[in-house]
Amino acid sequence: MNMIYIVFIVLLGGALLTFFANRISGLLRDTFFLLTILATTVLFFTKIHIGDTVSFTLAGLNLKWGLDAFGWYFSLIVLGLGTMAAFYALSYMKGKDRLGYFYFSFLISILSMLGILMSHDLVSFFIFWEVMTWSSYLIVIYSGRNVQKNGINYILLSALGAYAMLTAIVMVYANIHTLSISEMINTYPQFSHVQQVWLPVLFLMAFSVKAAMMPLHVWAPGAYSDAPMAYTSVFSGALSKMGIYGMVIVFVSMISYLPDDTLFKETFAWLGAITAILGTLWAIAQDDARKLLAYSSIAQLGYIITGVAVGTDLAMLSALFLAALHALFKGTLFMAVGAIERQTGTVKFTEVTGLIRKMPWTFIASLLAIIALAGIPPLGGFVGKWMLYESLINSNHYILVIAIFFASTAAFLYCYKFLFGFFLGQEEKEWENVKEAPALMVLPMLILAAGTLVLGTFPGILLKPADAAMQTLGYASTEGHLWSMSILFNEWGDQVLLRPLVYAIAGTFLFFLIILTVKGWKNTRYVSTKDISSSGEVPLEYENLTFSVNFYQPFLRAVGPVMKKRMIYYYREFGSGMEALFDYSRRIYNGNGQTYAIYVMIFLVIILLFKNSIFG
Amino acid sequence: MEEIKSTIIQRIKTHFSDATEKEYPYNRVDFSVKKETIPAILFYLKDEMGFKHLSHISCIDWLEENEFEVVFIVWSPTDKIKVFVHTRVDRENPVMDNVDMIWRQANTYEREMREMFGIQFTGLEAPEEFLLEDWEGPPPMRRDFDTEAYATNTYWERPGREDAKDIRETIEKRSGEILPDFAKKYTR
Amino acid sequence: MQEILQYTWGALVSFVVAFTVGITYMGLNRKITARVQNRIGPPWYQNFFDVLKLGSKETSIHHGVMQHMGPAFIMVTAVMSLLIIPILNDNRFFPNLNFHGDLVFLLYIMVFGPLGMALGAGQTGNPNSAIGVTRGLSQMVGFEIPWVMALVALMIQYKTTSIVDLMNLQAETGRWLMFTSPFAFLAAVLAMLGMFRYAPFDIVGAPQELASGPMSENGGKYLFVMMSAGSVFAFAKLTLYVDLFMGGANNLIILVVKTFILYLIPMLYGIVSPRYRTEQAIRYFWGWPSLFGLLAILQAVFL
Amino acid sequence: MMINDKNSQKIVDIIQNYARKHSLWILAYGTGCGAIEIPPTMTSRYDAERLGVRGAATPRQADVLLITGYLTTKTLKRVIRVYEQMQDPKYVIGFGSCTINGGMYWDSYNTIKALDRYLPVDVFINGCMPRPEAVLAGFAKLQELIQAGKADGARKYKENLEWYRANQKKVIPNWRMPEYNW
Repeated sequence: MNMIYIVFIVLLGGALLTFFANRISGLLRDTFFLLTILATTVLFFTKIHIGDTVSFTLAGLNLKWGLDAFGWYFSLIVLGLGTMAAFYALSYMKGKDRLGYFYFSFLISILSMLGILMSHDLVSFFIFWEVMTWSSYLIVIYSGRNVQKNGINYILLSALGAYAMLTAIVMVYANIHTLSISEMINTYPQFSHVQQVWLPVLFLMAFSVKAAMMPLHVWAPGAYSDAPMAYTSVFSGALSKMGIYGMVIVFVSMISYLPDDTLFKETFAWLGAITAILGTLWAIAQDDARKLLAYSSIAQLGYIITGVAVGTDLAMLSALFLAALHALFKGTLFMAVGAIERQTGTVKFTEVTGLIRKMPWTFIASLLAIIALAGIPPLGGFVGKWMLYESLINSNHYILVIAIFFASTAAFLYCYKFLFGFFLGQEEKEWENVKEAPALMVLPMLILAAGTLVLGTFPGILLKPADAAMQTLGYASTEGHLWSMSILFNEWGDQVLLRPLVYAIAGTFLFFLIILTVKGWKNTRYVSTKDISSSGEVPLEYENLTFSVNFYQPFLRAVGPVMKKRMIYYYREFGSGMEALFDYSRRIYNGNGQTYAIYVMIFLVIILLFKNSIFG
Repeated sequence: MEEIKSTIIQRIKTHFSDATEKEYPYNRVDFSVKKETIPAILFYLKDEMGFKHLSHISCIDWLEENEFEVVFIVWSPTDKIKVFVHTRVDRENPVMDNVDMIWRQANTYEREMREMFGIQFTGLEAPEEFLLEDWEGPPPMRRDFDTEAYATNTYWERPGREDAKDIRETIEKRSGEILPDFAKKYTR
Repeated sequence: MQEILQYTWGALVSFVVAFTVGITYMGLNRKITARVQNRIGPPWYQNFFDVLKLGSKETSIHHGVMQHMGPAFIMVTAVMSLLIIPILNDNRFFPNLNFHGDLVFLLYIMVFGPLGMALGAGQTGNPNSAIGVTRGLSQMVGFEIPWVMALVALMIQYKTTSIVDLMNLQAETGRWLMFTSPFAFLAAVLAMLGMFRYAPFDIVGAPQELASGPMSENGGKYLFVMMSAGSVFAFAKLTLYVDLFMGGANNLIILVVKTFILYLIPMLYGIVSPRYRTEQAIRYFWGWPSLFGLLAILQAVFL
Repeated sequence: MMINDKNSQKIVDIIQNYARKHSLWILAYGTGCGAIEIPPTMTSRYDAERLGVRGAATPRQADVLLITGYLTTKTLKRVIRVYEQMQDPKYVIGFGSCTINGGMYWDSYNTIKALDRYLPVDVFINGCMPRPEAVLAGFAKLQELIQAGKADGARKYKENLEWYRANQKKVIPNWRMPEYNW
């Protein structure tokens, strides 16, 4: 039996076993869950090799599954983050009810993502896509909060994307009578021009919903913040990357063949940049950490979409690099929020402060992740951002550079808000007894955060598979002229050595830290955060002096005009407009038999008048 | 002006039988009432006669008569007339009605009087501590509170202080100016 | 090993130079401000006393690890900027790490320190510190726009993202970029006003309203390191401007003269200015300076 | 060269004291009427910045605490707090007769009469209030003391903390402050 089957059977069987083991005992359920995900990961990375394929016929349809380097790169994200999130979930979900349901959906969504990455035909792609939507929807509504609002938003937009994809698939089948993806790509240049335009548009619609691109992003903040954080890290880190996965394929193998492809690419690059800017601005305005990270995810995916849409080899490389990195740091951050939620019971910046001494490991993980997110050297985020800027300047997208730069500079604001809101500030009596999260929650965070640290110094670790993935897509190998281990190339210059820079930063930092520590060691004291210079006043224990309400009010006032209306407002306006329209058209049923007779008459007259052109 | 003043006196006297008036030149009218009448007369002045503004609440310690005198000063912006309402409170049991529901700012004056004279206002909702922090002695503005003795006991004084003599004699000697008798009466 | 020693030597020497010149500039700033206000003012070497005094403070307090590390963060930024920005035209005396494509790196390393210091300021628990930090970060988003626009204009006009290339280009043609790309220079200089945080953009650490904002809980050795880093960083920024727009410098004297002329701009602008609120400052930077930046890009694309 | 050698320590002390005396960052605690004498001292008429005197925003950064007039017990509590938040070496200048012997408030029920019972004062400036010239003279005197190494109020405070605390607690009954454990 082929190993691909075995992986899927293990996942499916494990999911079912977990679901049913829930009725027997919690320990058994947890064991099955962990064993399933571990076995899948081990089997996948040891037994399945790039190039393996398997095909079978089901109900007259030829289905083909297989793994290529491109899919392998994304499955690295899915399984890496999935395993970490699984460990985290064991501890995070402890004590909650309906765990069989949660673990089952978790495993099924991992299965569906792997399925998408391994599908070589449109039918299984579509089926796995739908399974992914439904399994994630089940988790979004798991908590039971705001199901009406967020769950419906999510499923409606996903359905919209699914219909678009289904239309595209039918269109392909009507043309070439096969459902193979490679066939579709090969014959794409022979399609008529209208189809050539509509096909990518429909596909991109489906993918943009999952990647939360600007006009279709409205589901994301609610859905990300409502799902349990153990899953949201996968949701935002890996599941949204499926949209990117599809987009890359569409852009590389379809849109490049269009005669007017630049228009497409420019539009999507700008949509990505606008997504980044608006996502960032909305993230700055949030007081809820989950919402902040959700908007931040939208913004980060905006960069990636821009990179994909620009489509030069460096841009694509940076997009792939950022996609993996986003999984690392956003996974960490959502996990950190989950840890704080579990330990304190709230995720509002206005409520929790001063956790740094209570939850030091969570703080370290969040700090590393935030530095990576902000793109500050020497962590991995900088490498991705640097490649993105270089590629944008090389491909003459000047205004785009400034837009992206604005978004990533403004991102510092919410980065600081996240760290300050939870970990810094006054240490309040209310949170005096907060303890560090259990080791099972802290370790995955630290491992993922260490990943960003390693990638900053040795980006080649990730660039190698990314390069292989790009070669699958038809790019020339970037190894010769763009990168080799931890040496980035600039097309206009010669080589950049990142390692000396990283060592210089670390060395200088350590040097001055030692000076600061050693100098006057005996006469340096730690004082509590109540011992501050507040005009000679001693703050009382219950007096909360932390500044956390209206944190960026001056900035938001300056950018106010952009943020007057939210996108969901236009959807609602559109919805109520449509309602009014249908309400109006309902009036043709006025209950009068005479009127209906006239309708029949008019219908017959029309048929008689135009019968030649209709039936002719 | 005079007509308005006489109308005011007329109306107050018809409504409050215990009010005794005293007329001053210009735009000032004084009334003396019992302390139980205070909320009623202030309500009447504010709501019926247009005395919208509470200028001040003041307190005088009549030690010899064993009474506190509390004075409310209200002002009518339309008539440009101010009315002083006097009342007497027993010094041994200084309790009177709280009026901060009529004017919010009365709260501040009442807190000050409570702290400085020890007058209790029934139903006054405010923290006990106002201007004096950690004060443990008697209310310091009462006339039977000996400030000098208190200061000498509590605060260490540097020896050799010489300027605590009668400064007015020195002035008299230096400038030749002759001080009136009433000024000398208050010197140490 | 040879290389590391060379870089360390370069960093050390350039650090000493930058420290001396930077501190002197701060002192001159106080002197000139005093003269403008019809005072005699402190001597030009006053800030050496201040730094020395802060360094010889016997005690210091901190509120936790992040505040303890905060000054080290800002020092890293200062030293790394010095390491990347070429001090003189030929790198012989101050060998440093500059590389092709370093402008983007520089943009990001320049916020590394302030962000680290902001974390330190946040941990003090002083509300003034946090308010100052939010204002500083907001203002930074403001002035980065014209600054990046100017840099992008240079990058696309001369097809390079390297400072050394731009310096070589000016050396070859003999024409300074401030004359060949005047709009970029204007935008960059206006952005510099915000970068130096003198009036009218000094609301970040306003002593009267915010009690010096992010620094309000730092004293003794922490303030000592911060003040030194601040002056080194100021010199590094000025050198960057000289390198980019004024053709670099062949020896130290020319460098000092050029940087001082540049330094006069934010200083004199600051002396005669009142103070902007944060949103006014942001709107200021997104007004004329950004327009100049846009003009610079148009010039770079079409001319 | 040994650093803890006595002679080299002396040289270091001289250099440090020279720097300290030329860089006095003041924290003007504006009590009483003396606060109004600070602006003319700092601005162009008298220009104290010539001597290196400069305003500091918070006690953490300041060297000199100016007590500009009478101190009520309520204010004294804050002043003690501010003084304890300053970093060594630190100096106190008392302005006017109120800080020396109570001045015109000598018989007030809530004003202290001798500041040096509660905080170590390095320099008193007399007058009611002292004019800016006198303030400058006070600064000059403080500089002399610093150069001679005699302005050691902080050390005195540390050594006699119990005595100072007893005095402070006598006038501030409700003592609720962090420990001073230097």
